Amino acid sequence: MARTALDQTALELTNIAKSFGGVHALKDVSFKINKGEVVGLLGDNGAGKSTLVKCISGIHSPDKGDIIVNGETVKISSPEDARDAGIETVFQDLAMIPEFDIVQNLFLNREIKHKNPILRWLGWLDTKAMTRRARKSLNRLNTRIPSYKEKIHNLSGGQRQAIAIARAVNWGADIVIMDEPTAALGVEQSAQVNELIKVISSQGVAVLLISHNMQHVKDTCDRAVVLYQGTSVADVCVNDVTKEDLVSLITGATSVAA
Amino acid sequence: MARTALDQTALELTNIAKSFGGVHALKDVSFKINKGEVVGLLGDNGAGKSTLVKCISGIHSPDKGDIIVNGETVKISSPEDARDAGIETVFQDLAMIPEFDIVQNLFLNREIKHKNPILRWLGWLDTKAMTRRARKSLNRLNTRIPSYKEKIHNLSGGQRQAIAIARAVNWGADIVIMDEPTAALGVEQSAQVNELIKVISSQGVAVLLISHNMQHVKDTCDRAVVLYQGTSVADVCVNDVTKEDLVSLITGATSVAA
Amino acid sequence: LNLDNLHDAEKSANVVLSAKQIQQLKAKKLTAALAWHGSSTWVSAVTNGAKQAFEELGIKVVAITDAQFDPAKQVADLENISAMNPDIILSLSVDSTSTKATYAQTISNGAKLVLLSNPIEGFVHGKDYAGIVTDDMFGMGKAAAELTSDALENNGKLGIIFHDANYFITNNRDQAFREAIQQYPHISVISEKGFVKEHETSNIAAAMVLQNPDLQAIYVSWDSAAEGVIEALRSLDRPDIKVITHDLGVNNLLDMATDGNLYATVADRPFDIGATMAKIGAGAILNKPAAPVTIVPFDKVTKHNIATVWQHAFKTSLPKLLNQALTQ
Amino acid sequence: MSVQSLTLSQVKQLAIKKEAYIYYIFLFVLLFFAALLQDTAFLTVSNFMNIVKQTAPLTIMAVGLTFALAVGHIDLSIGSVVALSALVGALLLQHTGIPLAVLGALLVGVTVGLINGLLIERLQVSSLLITLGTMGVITGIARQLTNLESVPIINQSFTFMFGAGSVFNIPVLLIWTLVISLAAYLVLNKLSAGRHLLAVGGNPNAARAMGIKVTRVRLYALLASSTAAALAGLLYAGRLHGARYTLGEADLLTVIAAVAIGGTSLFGGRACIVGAILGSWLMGMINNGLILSGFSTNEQMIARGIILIIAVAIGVKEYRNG
Amino acid sequence: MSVQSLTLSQVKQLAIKKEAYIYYIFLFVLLFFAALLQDTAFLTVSNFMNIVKQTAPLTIMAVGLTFALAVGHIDLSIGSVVALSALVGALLLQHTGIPLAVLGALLVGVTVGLINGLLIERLQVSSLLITLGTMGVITGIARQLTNLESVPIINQSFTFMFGAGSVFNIPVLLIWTLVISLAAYLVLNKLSAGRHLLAVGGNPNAARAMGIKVTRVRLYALLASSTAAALAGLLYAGRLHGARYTLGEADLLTVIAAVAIGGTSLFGGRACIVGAILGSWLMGMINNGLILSGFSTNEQMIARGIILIIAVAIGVKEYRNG
Ligand SMILES: Nc1ncnc2c1ncn2[C@@H]1O[C@H](COP(=O)(O)OP(=O)(O)OP(=O)(O)O)[C@@H](O)[C@H]1O
Ligand SMILES: Nc1ncnc2c1ncn2[C@@H]1O[C@H](COP(=O)(O)OP(=O)(O)OP(=O)(O)O)[C@@H](O)[C@H]1O
Ligand SMILES: [Mg+2]
Ligand SMILES: [Mg+2]
Repeated sequence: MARTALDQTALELTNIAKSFGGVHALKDVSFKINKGEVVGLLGDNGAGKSTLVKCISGIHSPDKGDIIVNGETVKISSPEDARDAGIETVFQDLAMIPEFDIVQNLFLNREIKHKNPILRWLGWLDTKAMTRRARKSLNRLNTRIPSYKEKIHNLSGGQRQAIAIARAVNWGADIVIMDEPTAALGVEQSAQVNELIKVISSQGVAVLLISHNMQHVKDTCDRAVVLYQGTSVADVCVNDVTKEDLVSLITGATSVAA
Repeated sequence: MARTALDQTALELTNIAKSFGGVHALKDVSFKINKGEVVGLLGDNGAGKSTLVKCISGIHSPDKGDIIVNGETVKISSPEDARDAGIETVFQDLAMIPEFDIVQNLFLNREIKHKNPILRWLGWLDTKAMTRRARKSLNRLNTRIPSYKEKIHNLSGGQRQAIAIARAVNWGADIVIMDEPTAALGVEQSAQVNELIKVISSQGVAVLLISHNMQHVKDTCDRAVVLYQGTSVADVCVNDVTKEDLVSLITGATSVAA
Repeated sequence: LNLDNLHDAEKSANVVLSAKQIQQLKAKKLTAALAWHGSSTWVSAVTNGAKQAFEELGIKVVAITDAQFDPAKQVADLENISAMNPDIILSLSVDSTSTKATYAQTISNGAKLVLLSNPIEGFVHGKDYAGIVTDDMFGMGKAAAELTSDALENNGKLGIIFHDANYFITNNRDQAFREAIQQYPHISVISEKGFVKEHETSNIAAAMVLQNPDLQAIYVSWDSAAEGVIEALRSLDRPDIKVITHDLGVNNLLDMATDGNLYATVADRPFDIGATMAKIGAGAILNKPAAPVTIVPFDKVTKHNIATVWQHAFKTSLPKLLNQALTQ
Repeated sequence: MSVQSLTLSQVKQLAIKKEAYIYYIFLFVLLFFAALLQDTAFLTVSNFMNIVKQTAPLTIMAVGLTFALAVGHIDLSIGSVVALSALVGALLLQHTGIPLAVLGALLVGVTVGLINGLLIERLQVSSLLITLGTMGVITGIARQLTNLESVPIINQSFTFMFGAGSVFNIPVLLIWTLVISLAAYLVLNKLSAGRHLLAVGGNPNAARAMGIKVTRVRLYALLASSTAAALAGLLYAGRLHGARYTLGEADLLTVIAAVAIGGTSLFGGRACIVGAILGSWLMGMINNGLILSGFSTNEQMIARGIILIIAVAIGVKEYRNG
Repeated sequence: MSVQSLTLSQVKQLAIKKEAYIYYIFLFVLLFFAALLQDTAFLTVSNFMNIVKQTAPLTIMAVGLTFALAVGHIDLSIGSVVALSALVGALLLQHTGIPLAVLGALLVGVTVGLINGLLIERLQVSSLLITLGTMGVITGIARQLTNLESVPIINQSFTFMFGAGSVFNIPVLLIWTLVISLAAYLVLNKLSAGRHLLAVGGNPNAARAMGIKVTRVRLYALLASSTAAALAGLLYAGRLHGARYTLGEADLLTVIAAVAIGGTSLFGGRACIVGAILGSWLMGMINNGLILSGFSTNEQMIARGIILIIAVAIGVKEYRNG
């Protein structure tokens, strides 16, 4: 499973810090992800994982530190910047518009425009094409969906999560970040997501995966980075450690130089 | 682990059905939980688990079927009714007021009133007592919380979930229902919740636990009920089956008479 | 005090101050405040008249308020004004019951009060207030009826759009019109509808005409309300229906000048009202008695005398567009 | 937590289905008056043309406001923009031709929209408070501009184009209504711009996370709202052959009611242009019907309130049964 | 999905810190006028008493409206309730004593609140539309009741108790303001009732899931809002020695602005009574200061708008720096 062979750094973080008022959510986080590599980001509740994800994807701007994408330091001060840098994210809160339907959410700000160049220029939507592509990309995840016209707020927790994942992997990004993507998913759907992660990473996409499930981490990730109270305390190859090792790193029982 | 010995039925459901417009979320669900028993409610995404939970806890009213608590058919048409019947619930969406702080959310509609009988009659709040008890009940869950005055919307996903669980188990209910309580929790916190479930069930509380994690189900539950597309298709003793058996029941690959 | 009979009222032309009195006043460095009921070009003209007269007397105007027809706002305005201790207050009371106590409070500080049109029940002339200046509301209503009769050549069907709110001046004018028009046996009022806000008159007129296509003339309470009526008549393509109203406004006068729907209007002289009030107030400082009621004359306005009447009313030259239209 | 979204969304779900209810309400009120006013002019083509023409400026304002509401903003300044734009247009007409006058008037709308938008978005403050402030400022300016004088318009082509004219027997006011409404409908329902507007109103954080320029989208929405109001000002000026500082003053609540009854959410994320149009016609029809029915002013007020309440209630009944 | 709640909540977070900003705004406007009006009566105790007395009815309305807004409702009918309650009180005073007259007037508020609440909660429809409807109905009734006549009040004890009186040199209007505000403050901040109000406004579904009777809580909030308006009507009647159908008519927007600038959310879930009081005093102070500074009406309007905008902007600046 050592797909680190490509060995070109897709994303590198150096000394990221971020506070909210008195809460120091991130103190000092550094690690890198190579192309085609799947890195697990582990840590206790409140360790700062989601905050880090938000810093990389432009929701928050870090107080300190650099984000380096494909060898260049980039300033990611908005989600557009992140997207321009080739980063797509599945947020823990899913970032959905509750009263939009499935297709509308899948193609939010990535709408397919009409083929006619004038209409296209106006931003005329090609609803049919979007419905077609939505079907295709959701089928990959094996999700049971009542209807593509169903509004998001009528869906079950797992159905929503599947849609958020489909949205992120759909856009040929170089880097895909997933914040607890399988938390609400059923067994089969989880397996499907793991499969999907393998497929996209084999295409050279770098994946940052947050999970509390050690089994999933062992199954999917090449390396694991552990956050402890806002600091990256370990960066290990998952094959070199046991589940129990990971857990003790997460809980701060042991520590490895990052 | 056969704590079914008490053998007094705490909660019984018969032929519950519920539709939303054209979507038949629940078609025919029947099972029972004895006092002190932990029953896992399993099922694929969209199988109807959360809908069932909402029917029992008074959010939805079922289109058909009976809910029998302690041998008596009760009409649960509102969350107050559920509470009066001794049912507390951890909802999948946690049911928090985002701009309330932790203590305020913990004691929502279960406020501790002032000791002075006149002030008490007016509904005067005893904030100090509430803060004290909040500390105690959250400590049981081993959660790292920045401050008890922090607003819910500033907390991480796992921190929120811990609070929702603490709230439900705090009130000496006869029946506690948990909809994916550990989905967002860290390893240690999950273990703590499992421990807590054991403690309350040993005190005779009936627990209905929804989870997609077969390991957790095996570890915590006495029996498992499987929903498949809105119907209860299996009711098994978890010691009699393997994880793989459960998965194939969930995905509809095999079926057992309920 | 009864305003219903204005026959013995003093004429505004007779309110004059002698050169000596003017000198005395100038020496006193007095201040005045104007507490109006609302704003409109009419109120502006009254203000201008008062300001000019005060200026000639060396009296400084320290505050002008607009109650927006709200008695509570007027009470607050008067309270705020009395914090400045003006010597003279000119005011039109929105509601005599509500404002009475505050006026009483204000004059107890020594200010002289001159009222416009609306009397305060229970106030004693010479003690509580120096005088009331008013236009001849009843005369104006009657004049409007005469003009209506002219417009219809004493025979025809009339609609009335009246001000359906409790407001002294318009209520009296409308009532006087109603009573006067009954004296014309061949003019029948076939529809009568009220309005509360000016912008409603367009809908009302349109409905009235659609319901009574044989209508020949419409009386409406005042100029800006008439704008909506004329707009509706234009929109329904009914140039034959004549409109009669009160007061002067450029838009409608232009319509009249270009032979539109507006047949005639009745104009009072707001500038003179203001000037007269100022003089009565100033006189009161010198203990010069004034008549309980002073009236300011009005003019019937038709196409040929627009220019002269404008000058009477506002003491300004005719607006350019209107002048153009008239001299074409 | 999805309770929050479910909360809003369950409420909205109810409401979304209600989008359709404006049709029923409209029909109900129509039938009500048709029955009540059998032998009057109510049920005539000319009366309906009359209603449509009278409500044209209201309809345009309603369509514009729909954009502001769609992104979750309220725009209280629209009434004052009507007055200022009409006055500016009328004043310019005295010196220049129609194109410049129209441009000047619309520029009033654009400027106010920009000011509103920049203040609200830069300062991140309540649109209600800011537009209440600009409403005061603009009203003051409109009153000061001509010192409460009306400004007449004698340019016949202008009054034709924006008021009394007809093309092939279709009143220009109807044409204006339809053209603007159609454009708004397409933007909201067929273009990506509309998607983004509704996304920003529905869940601004999710929209931002997906890379939508939330601030810019909100700014455009406020621009649309006040530019539409400026156009409404021109229509008023064209109809009245002149402008006055009181124009638009009384329209604000009517417009808000029209838009809300048409199914647009006052909290953002849901918008219905057809509803806004029918809503404003409904208001016009109620006014007209009540005047024709010969009620006194007081009775009209009471009846208007009751009809509004019953209409809203019926809309919901319809939903519950369906 | 917590994006939704984060959305709302991040916005609200910003806003909650802003609760404090009304103090700064108030201070800023105070200093501004104190500097501008150095040699006038502005900075005198009697002038401030004046402002407090003038705004007493507004303050009471603002406090009441805060309850409605806290649960996420708007109540447009408060202005009309003021008029009707004042008229009913004044009419009853002609036949009976003060207790019955006061009771009758307050009953107007209770009845309207009940009607609003039952319609909104039973039909599950927009409070904006329903209260717009009831506003029309009540205004119509108030106009009809005395056929537009004012009703004078000659009962001295009444005008003492609700208007001009003082106890130990403290004006009764100030006492009324403080008593009602204190009660409201305690309910919202110290009693479980207040928690439930804010919970319902913050996330009605979560509140319902926790067994709070959401419908009932919302009904009480609307009751509070219109009963407070009825009391405001009595204070107007006491101050003005009589009642008139136009009372309260112009107050609605001012009250909404006062409450909003005081830090209460218009979307529910956040309420600040002290802010509502300071907000309404602020409005009174701006009016007073502008009149004392001798501006014309038009200039006053412009200045009022600009002050409002600057005040809102300053409040936010304060937050950003802090
Ligand atoms: N907007 C905010 N304001 C204040 N504190 C915040 C904010 N966002 C996060 N925090 C705090 O920062 C810390 C890290 O939060 P974060 O959401 O990154 O944790 P996490 O590692 O994702 O945890 P989980 O596994 O529970 O999702 C927590 O203590 C949280 O309370
Ligand atoms: N309010 C609603 N309106 C319409 N459809 C709904 C509604 N609530 C749930 N559904 C539908 O009912 C089905 C069951 O949903 P439910 O939330 O009960 O699933 P679940 O078993 O909890 O799934 P998960 O494991 O993903 O949470 C889904 O297909 C969902 O789309
Ligand atoms: Mg997280
Ligand atoms: Mg679920």
